[in-house]
Amino acid sequence: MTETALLYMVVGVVLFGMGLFALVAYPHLLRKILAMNVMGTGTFMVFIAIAHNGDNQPIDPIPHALVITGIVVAVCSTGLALALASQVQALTGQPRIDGSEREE
Amino acid sequence: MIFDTTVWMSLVILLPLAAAITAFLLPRHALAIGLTSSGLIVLSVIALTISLVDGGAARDQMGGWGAPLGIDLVADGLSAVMLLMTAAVGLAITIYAKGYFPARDAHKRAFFWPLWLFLWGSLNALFLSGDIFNLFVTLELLGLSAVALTALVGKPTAVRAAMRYLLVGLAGSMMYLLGVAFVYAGYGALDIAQLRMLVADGPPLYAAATLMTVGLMMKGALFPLHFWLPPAHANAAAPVSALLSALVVKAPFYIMLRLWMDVLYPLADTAAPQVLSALGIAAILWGSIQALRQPKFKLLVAYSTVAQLGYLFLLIPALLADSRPQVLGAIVSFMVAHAAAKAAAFLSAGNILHATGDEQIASFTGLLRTLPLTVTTFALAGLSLVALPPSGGFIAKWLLLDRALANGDWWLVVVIIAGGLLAAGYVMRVLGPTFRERETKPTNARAVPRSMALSAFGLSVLAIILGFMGVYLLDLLAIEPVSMMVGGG
Amino acid sequence: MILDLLLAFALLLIAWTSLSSPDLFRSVVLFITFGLLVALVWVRLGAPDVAMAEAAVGSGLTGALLLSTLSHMRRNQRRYDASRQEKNDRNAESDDAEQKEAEVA
Amino acid sequence: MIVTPNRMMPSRKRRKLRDENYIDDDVKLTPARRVILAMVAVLTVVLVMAVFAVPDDVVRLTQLTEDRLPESGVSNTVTAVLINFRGYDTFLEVSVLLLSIIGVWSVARRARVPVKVPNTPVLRVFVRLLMPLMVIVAGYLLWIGSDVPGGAFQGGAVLGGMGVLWIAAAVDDPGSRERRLLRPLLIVGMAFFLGAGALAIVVGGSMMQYPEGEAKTWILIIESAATFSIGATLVMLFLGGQPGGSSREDGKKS
Repeated sequence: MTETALLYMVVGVVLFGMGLFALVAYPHLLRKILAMNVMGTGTFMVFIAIAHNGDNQPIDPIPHALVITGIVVAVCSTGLALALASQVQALTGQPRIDGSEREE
Repeated sequence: MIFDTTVWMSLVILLPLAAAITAFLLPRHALAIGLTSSGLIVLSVIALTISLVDGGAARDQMGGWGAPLGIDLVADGLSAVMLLMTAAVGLAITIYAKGYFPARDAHKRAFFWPLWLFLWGSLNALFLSGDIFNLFVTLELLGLSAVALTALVGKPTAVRAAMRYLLVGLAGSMMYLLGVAFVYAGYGALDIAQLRMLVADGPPLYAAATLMTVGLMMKGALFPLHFWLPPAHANAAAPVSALLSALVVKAPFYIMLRLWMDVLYPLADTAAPQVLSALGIAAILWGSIQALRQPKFKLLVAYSTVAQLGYLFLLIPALLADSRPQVLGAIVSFMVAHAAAKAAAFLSAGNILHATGDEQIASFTGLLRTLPLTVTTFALAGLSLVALPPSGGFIAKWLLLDRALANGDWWLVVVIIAGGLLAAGYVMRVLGPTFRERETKPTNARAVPRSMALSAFGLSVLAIILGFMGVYLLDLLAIEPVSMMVGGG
Repeated sequence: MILDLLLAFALLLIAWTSLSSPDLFRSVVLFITFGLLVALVWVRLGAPDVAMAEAAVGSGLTGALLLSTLSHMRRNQRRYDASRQEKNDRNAESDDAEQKEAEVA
Repeated sequence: MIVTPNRMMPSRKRRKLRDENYIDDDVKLTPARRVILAMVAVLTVVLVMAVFAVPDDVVRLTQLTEDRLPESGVSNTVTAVLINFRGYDTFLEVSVLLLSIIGVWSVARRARVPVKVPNTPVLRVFVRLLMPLMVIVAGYLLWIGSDVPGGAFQGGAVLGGMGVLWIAAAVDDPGSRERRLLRPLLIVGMAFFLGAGALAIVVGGSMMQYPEGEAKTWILIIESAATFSIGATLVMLFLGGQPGGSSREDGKKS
């Protein structure tokens, strides 16, 4: 591991932690969806840092391909999550789901 | 040879996905496409099983590259059992859905079929995948289709439950994916069979084990991360509840089994397997007690799922310690028995709801007279859930007890028996009133379409017949994965 | 290395501010900025393919999605609150009417 | 500069700001959240320690991909991995794209973004001029993707951006004819991928195995189809619902 790779792996892990915290702790759905994306970016950063063998060294392309796949999957999940979130808000008037379940 | 095992493996994945595309393209013909394709899928799963029995386990190299560069599909006894389980329950749900989504509700009918076929395809792809990153992609396919199906009812409670399900599921997938990153960082491979040779005890493996196990626990609803399951499973449409409870939650557990057996096994001596087993005990007790307290039928069945999932984890320490074939046989038998019984239970709940529009257990008085076939369906499913002989649940619990006794884990014996008694309690809570005569005039019940009544009944009969098929199941499971070409292990 | 450290610090700061800002519009704008910085990291780590995907899809499209949902939710919220208000008013009126009836009786 | 509401402001002004900027001030660190923070912090520290323990001598796949690159039909290693070595992953990923649209349409019957908005002549002309250019850029990105950074996803994203602009400027209101084309456009990427996968089996290989020497042609065909679908999918995700879908809300009648 080069120093650069280590640095970005640590940043990736910390971003993952931040996202996880916000996802669990904050109730607003939009914020939760943001948090999920930050978690994803952190994970991707760990992958890309693994592939880095030092400046001007040949890189391992496998993690790069995995991350591109991951980014597209994340956008799809975000799209569905946002559609659901606005539906939740339209139906219950609340942009959050932590309140008591109301029968309607 | 054009029809060898690998062709069937590909077909089992490609067929449902192709059908899903077609059903989306031609929404008016979605029903016909769904019915035809599910018949074909079931046939190809059977064909795959036969060719596995004849020719042994198989590996299929996607694109012809082979791991580590490419992705390999792996079919062995365990995958075959999972595929068969999915096919049996899937066929019943398909027939049930034909009656459940009436033609006048064009929106639901048009979207149920492509989503359900996507879900079926992703389950098949998941059970055949041999690559930990590919498993992530199949998990995402599975999760998104399951969430969309949950929300399909459109009621506020269902949409909220779907939202929560999606968020928990995505958090779980992200944890799993970071675990994959640690595995790749530490051992440089993604193929499970190759990782088996490469892994070593060390911090990257600990990190990966924590992340992947917790992530899959979230998706698989192991206590205390089960909180999203009851609202999602209870508020979805009946066929969706059935497939969520019977099949979808089994997928993350299956991945966990594979990972702990082949990748995380150096950690078998740590406390982790014991913790999983303890959480299993907690799940059984908590889920059963909650099921006893629910006023609504579908919530009761959903909490029963929380409890029954606990049984799967009880013997994880034994699975990793030794005597793997027997323990695996016990766990997988339980999984299959639960799938049939739980799907039948949810479908019978759907029938009652369809007929009377009321799922309060308190109002089930005299239901045996109005809906004899549906009540019988639930009774047979309940027989298997309580594990009375002769039923699939009985054989499965017998195997679990046998293994627990063989290892001298007396506390597991106590938990398994207590869990059975509690299950008897909540099953009788539902059945009891149905036998009583109603004092007032029976309410007008709508007729249940024949496809719904018979498919549910068929599943409950399967839940019983499984009690006589234990031997075949264990034989099938004995088809071991082919050894890898990578140097000695 | 100094540049890397600066970039890393900026990433963490922006991510945290974005996640915990009370103003959701600001959160989203910061998230888009975050995405662009991340694309810079991908270039720095020798992953131009990923950088392009990130800038276009990860940051760009996700940002557009978030912004459009944000404005939609804001509009919805106002509409919902208004109808709630109306309903409450009507309920209050009918309560009054019932009370009067009771008094008359 | 965005002003956030604070206690110093009069309440009416605070409410106004809340309405305009969509404030959610439920972000304080309550005791429960401190507990969550502590737990997540412990996990993060453990993971950081694991990062530092990653061994240096792990064999990566750098060399292997280099060695087999000539057989893949393209010369950009990342594209080779995406579309050939791990093409099966990409097939499933294109499936996720289609699935997300089916999911969004099943959840939201109506597009979140109204397709018609007031447009100005300047914007209209601008978009009309820009569109052909963006199509060319998308095609170019797709074409060069086999040798240098770029490819189907990047090209598709450009097409998607174009679509979003088109809708924002309301150059043309998509009529029913265009709507009929929408579903075929969305599925064509996955359908071609699936067809190629199946065809490879018929020809005698395993799934996704392109016949020797023809890999480049196959890849180009699949990628072109995928580019269109990706572009259409991204636009549909932006719309957040089925264009022209019925406006009836769910759950009102059964």
